[in-house]
Amino acid sequence: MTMNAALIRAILRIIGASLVSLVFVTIAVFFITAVLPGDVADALLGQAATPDAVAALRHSLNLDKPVLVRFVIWVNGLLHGDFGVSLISRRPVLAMASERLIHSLLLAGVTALFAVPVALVLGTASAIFRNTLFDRAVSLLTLCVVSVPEFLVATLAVFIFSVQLHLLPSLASISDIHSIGSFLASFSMPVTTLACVIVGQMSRMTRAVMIDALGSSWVEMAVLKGASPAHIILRHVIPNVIAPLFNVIALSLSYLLGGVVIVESVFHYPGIASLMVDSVAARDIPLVQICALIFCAAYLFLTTLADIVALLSSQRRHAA
Amino acid sequence: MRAQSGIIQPPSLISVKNLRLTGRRGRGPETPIVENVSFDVAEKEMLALIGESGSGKTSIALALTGYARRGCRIAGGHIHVAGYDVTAMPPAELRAFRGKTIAYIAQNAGAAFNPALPLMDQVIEPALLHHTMPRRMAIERAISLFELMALPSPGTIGSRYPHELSGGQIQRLMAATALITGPEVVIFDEPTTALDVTTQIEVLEAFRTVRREEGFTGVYVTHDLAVVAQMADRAVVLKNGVVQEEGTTEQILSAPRHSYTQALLAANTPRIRNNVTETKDTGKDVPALDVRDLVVGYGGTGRDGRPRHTILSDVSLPVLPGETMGIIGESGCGKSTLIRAIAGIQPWTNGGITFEGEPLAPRIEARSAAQRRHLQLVAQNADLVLNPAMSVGDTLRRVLTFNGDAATDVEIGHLLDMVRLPVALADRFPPELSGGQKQRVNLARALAARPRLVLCDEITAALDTVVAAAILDLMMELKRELGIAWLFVTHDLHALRSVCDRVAVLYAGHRVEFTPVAALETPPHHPYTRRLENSVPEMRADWLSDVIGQRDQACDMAPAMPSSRGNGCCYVSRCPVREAVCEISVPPVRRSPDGALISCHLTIQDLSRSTAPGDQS
Amino acid sequence: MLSRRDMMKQGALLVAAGGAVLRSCPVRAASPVRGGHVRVASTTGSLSDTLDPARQSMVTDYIRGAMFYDGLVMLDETQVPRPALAERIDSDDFRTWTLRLRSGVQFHDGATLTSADVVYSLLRHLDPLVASQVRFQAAAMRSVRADGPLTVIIELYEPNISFPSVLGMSNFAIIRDGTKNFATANGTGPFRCAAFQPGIRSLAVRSPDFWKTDGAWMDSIEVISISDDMARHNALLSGDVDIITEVNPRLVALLRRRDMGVMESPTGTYTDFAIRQDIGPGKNADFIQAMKCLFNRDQIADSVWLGFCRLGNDQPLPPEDRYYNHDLPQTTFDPERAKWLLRKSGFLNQTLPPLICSPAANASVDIAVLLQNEASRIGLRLDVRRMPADGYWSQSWMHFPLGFGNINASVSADMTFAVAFASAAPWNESHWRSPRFDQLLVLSRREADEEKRKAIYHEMQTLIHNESGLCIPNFITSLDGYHRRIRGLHPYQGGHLMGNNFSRFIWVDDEAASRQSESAPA
Amino acid sequence: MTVASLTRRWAAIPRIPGALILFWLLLAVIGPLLAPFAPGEVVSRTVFAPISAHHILGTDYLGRDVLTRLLCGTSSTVLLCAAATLLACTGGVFLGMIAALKQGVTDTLLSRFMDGVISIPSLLSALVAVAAFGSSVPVLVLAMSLIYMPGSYRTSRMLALSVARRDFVLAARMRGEKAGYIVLREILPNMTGPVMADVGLRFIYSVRLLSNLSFLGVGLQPPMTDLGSLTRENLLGLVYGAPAVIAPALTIAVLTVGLNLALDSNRREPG
Repeated sequence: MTMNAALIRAILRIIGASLVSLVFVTIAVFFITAVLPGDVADALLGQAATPDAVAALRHSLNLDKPVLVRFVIWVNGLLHGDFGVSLISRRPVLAMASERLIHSLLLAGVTALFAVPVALVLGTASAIFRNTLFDRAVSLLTLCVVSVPEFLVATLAVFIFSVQLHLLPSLASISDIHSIGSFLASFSMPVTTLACVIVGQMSRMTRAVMIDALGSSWVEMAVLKGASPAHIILRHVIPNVIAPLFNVIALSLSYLLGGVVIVESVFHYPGIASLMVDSVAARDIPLVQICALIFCAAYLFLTTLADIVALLSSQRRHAA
Repeated sequence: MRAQSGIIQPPSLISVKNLRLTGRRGRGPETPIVENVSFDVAEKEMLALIGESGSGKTSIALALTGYARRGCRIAGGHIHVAGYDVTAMPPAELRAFRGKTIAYIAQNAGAAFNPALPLMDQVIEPALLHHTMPRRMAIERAISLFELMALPSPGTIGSRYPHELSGGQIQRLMAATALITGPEVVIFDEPTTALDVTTQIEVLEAFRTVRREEGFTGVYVTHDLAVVAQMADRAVVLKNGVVQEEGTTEQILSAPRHSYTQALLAANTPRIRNNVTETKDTGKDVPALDVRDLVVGYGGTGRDGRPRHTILSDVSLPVLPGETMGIIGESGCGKSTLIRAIAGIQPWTNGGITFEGEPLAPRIEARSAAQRRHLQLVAQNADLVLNPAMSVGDTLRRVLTFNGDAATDVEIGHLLDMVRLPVALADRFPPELSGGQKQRVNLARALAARPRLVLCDEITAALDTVVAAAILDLMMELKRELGIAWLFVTHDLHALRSVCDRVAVLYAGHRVEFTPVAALETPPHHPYTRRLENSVPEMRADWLSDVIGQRDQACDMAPAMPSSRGNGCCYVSRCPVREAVCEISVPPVRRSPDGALISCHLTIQDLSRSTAPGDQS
Repeated sequence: MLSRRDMMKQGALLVAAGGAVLRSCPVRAASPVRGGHVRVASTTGSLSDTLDPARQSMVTDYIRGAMFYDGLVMLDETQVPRPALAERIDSDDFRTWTLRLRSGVQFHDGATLTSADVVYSLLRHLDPLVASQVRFQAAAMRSVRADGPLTVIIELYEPNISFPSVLGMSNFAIIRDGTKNFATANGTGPFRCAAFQPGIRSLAVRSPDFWKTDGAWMDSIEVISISDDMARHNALLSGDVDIITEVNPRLVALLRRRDMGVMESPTGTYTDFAIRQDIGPGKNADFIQAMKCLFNRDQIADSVWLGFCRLGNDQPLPPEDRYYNHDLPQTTFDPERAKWLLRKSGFLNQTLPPLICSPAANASVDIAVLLQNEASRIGLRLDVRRMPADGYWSQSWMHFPLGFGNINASVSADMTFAVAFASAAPWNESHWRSPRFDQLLVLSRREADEEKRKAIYHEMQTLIHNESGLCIPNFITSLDGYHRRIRGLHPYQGGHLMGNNFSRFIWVDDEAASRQSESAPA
Repeated sequence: MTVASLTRRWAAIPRIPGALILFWLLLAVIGPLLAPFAPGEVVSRTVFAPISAHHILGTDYLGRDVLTRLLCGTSSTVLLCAAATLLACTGGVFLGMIAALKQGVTDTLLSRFMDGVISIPSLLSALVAVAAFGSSVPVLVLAMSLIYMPGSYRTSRMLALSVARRDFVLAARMRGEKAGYIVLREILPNMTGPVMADVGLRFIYSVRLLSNLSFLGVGLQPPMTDLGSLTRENLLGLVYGAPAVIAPALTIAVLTVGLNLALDSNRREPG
């Protein structure tokens, strides 16, 4: 009873801490965007940005108010669940961002479904056969894949599979997807490219975690019980390394949302990362803010989740 | 007995011929761990593999299952177990063999159980892996094994997790795991080394019971000759991977032929190192350290100003200058907490500590430089205490410079000399040292601060008997040379006896007895002290049976829990001589003629009497 | 890999061949075929994409606008205005213009085009909140009023004989009276908007009510934008799109090798180097001359454009323009003269302001680096400062003493001069002030005689060439890539893809494509 | 400090990583001096030229000498990324150790702050840093190190926490050692292995970030360049198999992979 209460308190503390971070980020993002040179009036008018035109537009968009006043207005809106409307399209930014977020989540989800098992298997295999030729080869390969810029990987992949072999479509436009087959075809290259970026780190960290676990006496004990390697990994090791692995996966997933601008642009995939880049370029501040907030919230959500998983699994293992 | 004749040798179930095991570190050269070891074990026989760390005994035990640890391999020889040629089996066959034909009980069961899975799943796992019986039957058999080994609440204990059980319980669960498939061979790898003596008895008895019931062939790996005496029929003595001597247990223990065996025996024999200086706590001397009514707890303080959960209850402990004070008790009794409180890394709620007349602040940061310097802690595990990235010389040098002393190479040489280490060691790093060497460096580091009182927390617990004996010798030499006082915490009564002037016995956070070491030899004593005494294994084969015979089984089952608030004697649940009053009121402190202070409701006379039957040695 | 010379030779041959095909094919495909779907990938696309004609400033927007909207006039391949929604445009004094609208034209929502729509469409550019790209041009109109349902009278402040060209700017496209919401497009154009997702895609389907019976052959056109160069080309090569804009000169050889069409459209678009004449070293005429001499125009043509450009002569009219002054001596690369001028003016050893450039101004970073390198050879140290693309036009362009700009092909010579060179011009990059030039501009606008106006324009070019701080090393040839099944494309001076109006002219000839794939090597 | 301990310290520096790092640093410093041409000079009328005697690695998209560009790009990549990585990791490791040692409020505040920073997309932070302070090499290095500091902080805090729990740190605290000594002499030396691996990975990321920054127009000013930008600006050469794109990509791979393998080999677990 008391232990459960303590556990709930600890979880609440973790959640509270990440909420503090979120508040900090919210404030920071607002002022960061305020520091950006130029505003949406400049961006809208482009080469036609004569001073009087800019001033008139700026006034009509409330951009000529002092930063602090705008901040108060913005926070007030947030507190009422109003994230504002895009200065360019006049559509509510929440709707615009959530549209793209769904696409991003889809891509991230599919990538995770593919990359996480691959990374876990590679990392685990490297840990089991550590310091062998296999381990070294995996290490070399994953490092290479991480270090080659992803635009090169993506472009090369498109050139080979779409242009030369005509096997896969060169674009991953959501609108073209009508069947499982076209879904797989459209997604295979972006997903592979993204997987290249995250598998390296995930498998390296998995390897480290696994080596720790495999060196434990309970694994030796399982061997001496006559358990097969597969049984040992699945039944004994995985439940124990779930917390650190989850942490690794959480960090990679948060990258999959925000760090995929290049893949989105090469494959013409309408994700939220490119929306953010667009909105920065257009100085559509409400949109920038909600994108940044989504990234921050996603990151904090994932790491908080990882922290809670770690807490729960350590609770089970070492009573308070 | 059987093997000694050598003429009508019964068919051996285990046969090891010219076994050679090798290992390598990293990419280093392959070095032999075990050379040319041969032995046989007859059916239903229990063979002891005796040796200290590095003797290769565990490697041999593992090799019997066809397993070699990472970096090691079976490089030569033959192993036949129950008709299987272990060295020639492919992996799949080995898997079918392990856990079914041969089972293994590891030294540290706490670590050998998967922390993330409930225990029952792990206990019956071999049965399910080898399909020897369906799950339901396996659970039934497990429960009956639990009952056989006298585990508390056998029906439900399986649903708990490893961390929820005590060391003794979990070791018995490990035995149940090994026996679940009814294997022909069971290997015991130092199964009781990590346990308190009082617990060890229960576990050893449990092992004997199951062996009687199940009738397996066994290999018992240990360094403890007294345990060998209880458990094994025959013994093989190993040193550095080579067999030194082989014979029946009786012969090995009573008439060892090999000099190494003799040395081992000598180290196992209790010996007084301390020429006890008759110190009398007259109350006139200023004690070097004076702990008064110390209360340590957690969970916030209640209305009475005491913590909700106490670890230490009103413990008082005066240490005179130059004396060696011993603290003994089983794990969880609060002895380490006491040391940590004195060292300034464990805050307390009530009571106080003075050091050389000056009060000690609870937090180390608040203490004066002189106090920090003159009060030194030597912790149990030298592996953890020495910075692996700092050379021995630098470690010592830092202490010297920090205290403003000359940190010359000569001074460092002197310190190393003091702990009987060669000066050349100054350039080495801790991972390159042996356990004994590390503990000596650890001591030297404490000495470098020129302390007046050294707190020693189980400093010999992790060491081999011979090495531990040498460390104790060193302690006493230093005591004579430097005149410093020691506070020596241990669970080893032998060690305690051999070095201490006075002894405090802790039980569940209470000081139940405080006595000059000389008084330990004769009654009266607190029932718990007596129990501790009786639990120290002796090198006669029938010792275990005797002790168990005297035990009041009902009292043994209650675990030693940290005392919660409330009245009554802390020991009441396990006390064989308890009376009604023990339940309801705090026992008074009685003074024996020998000067022992005993917290017990029984009178000195009663205590002296009740001691008689158990005290046979 | 491929020398520029080879590329050009090959390109020229293929263009000839392609042209031959186009001309010889009429036997089979003389009459365009109706139906089919094409996908077009343009370069820029972001959430700033808009269906509001007033705000259009990016190629993707122009392409879309041209599908959904009509202008009052439409510019042909040589930028001559031709009737569109306005059947007739008349003026006696070039100040008051009477527009006779085509009757029976329907908007996509079913409403009929009236003069009120035109008045609304034109006057809204003057409202700063509309954020119109052509507010400067619109400001020339004193009044716009309806005279009956199909007549509109536009009165200008000053006479301007080139005014009809202004109405040909796609920003002046006609929308329905009172339109404020541009979530979708309601125009009179050949296609109606079936889907519009800013930054992602738009889908146009043929409007059954289109007023013109020939043209607009396609059933539907999807427009996406792929800003990544390689990805856009790959999409064409893999067949995922049929047409792409802005083929990178370096990939022309690849496209042609793989039997894709590359259409070369000579345009008046240029990337320029502007030396401000009101501050910094540009106050010194010798310095300006020296910098003009430092441009190795041939090298820039070769290295940056791979020959897909025409030589610039520091005045804004391209050689193919009918008013181009051929008598103007060509500024040539002359480092010795530059050095001499710089030494004379004392700038050789001075720390000069940095060259401001940006990916926003096409190829300006590359040109800046080449200029920097030539300068270093004569001992002149120039720093290059590359600015971020976003915000460049408002924050950097024209703000620094030395900077790069990029001006798109204009609808007329008059517009070019008025927008970028007159003293009050909004895009007067070098902050050049010439009373004579301003005077000539006014004169030219009243001059009905074509020959006399040509003479005036020649003098204006001479003035710019000699006095302005603007260096125009090259005019850029627009390159568009297309699959061979696409027919009906030919170059316009207005820019790529037939001045963005390709959607009205192209048709699909799948037979041609299959013929080619049969004959093409595997 | 004795001669013996000095030589021991010298011997303790791992050979392979040491040599490798020295090699790249040397190349970074003298590489540009070895370049046959000026980095901005157009040397050939052929773009994306293949390997030839005149241009060992061919020419780039403008007809410039790839070898020259590569030497310059390697130089700035190595120096800038090394500086940024070192700064990020020094700051991150140091703060991580402080947080682990002090715990309590210090730890909470630092961790919350770092979590906040790490969750702001790096692109945005970089744009703002450059917008606010202008694009210069010091600003770039600072911005990059700020972006990677939280990650390093997170890793090293975890490592330091496990080291700080060990008894020798307790011993030092009991002796009364100052936080600085404990952090530098007791904790740091016991986490060098994992920290080095972390440094290696972060170096890879910083190489990538630098090229992304250049792409956004806030990176190095021309004619300076970095390996990532070289790869990107010559990407079109890929279809012609031009060394202009292959050479810088390979250099990145060799540089980062080699460094990481070397740093890894340093901490191969025994047995």
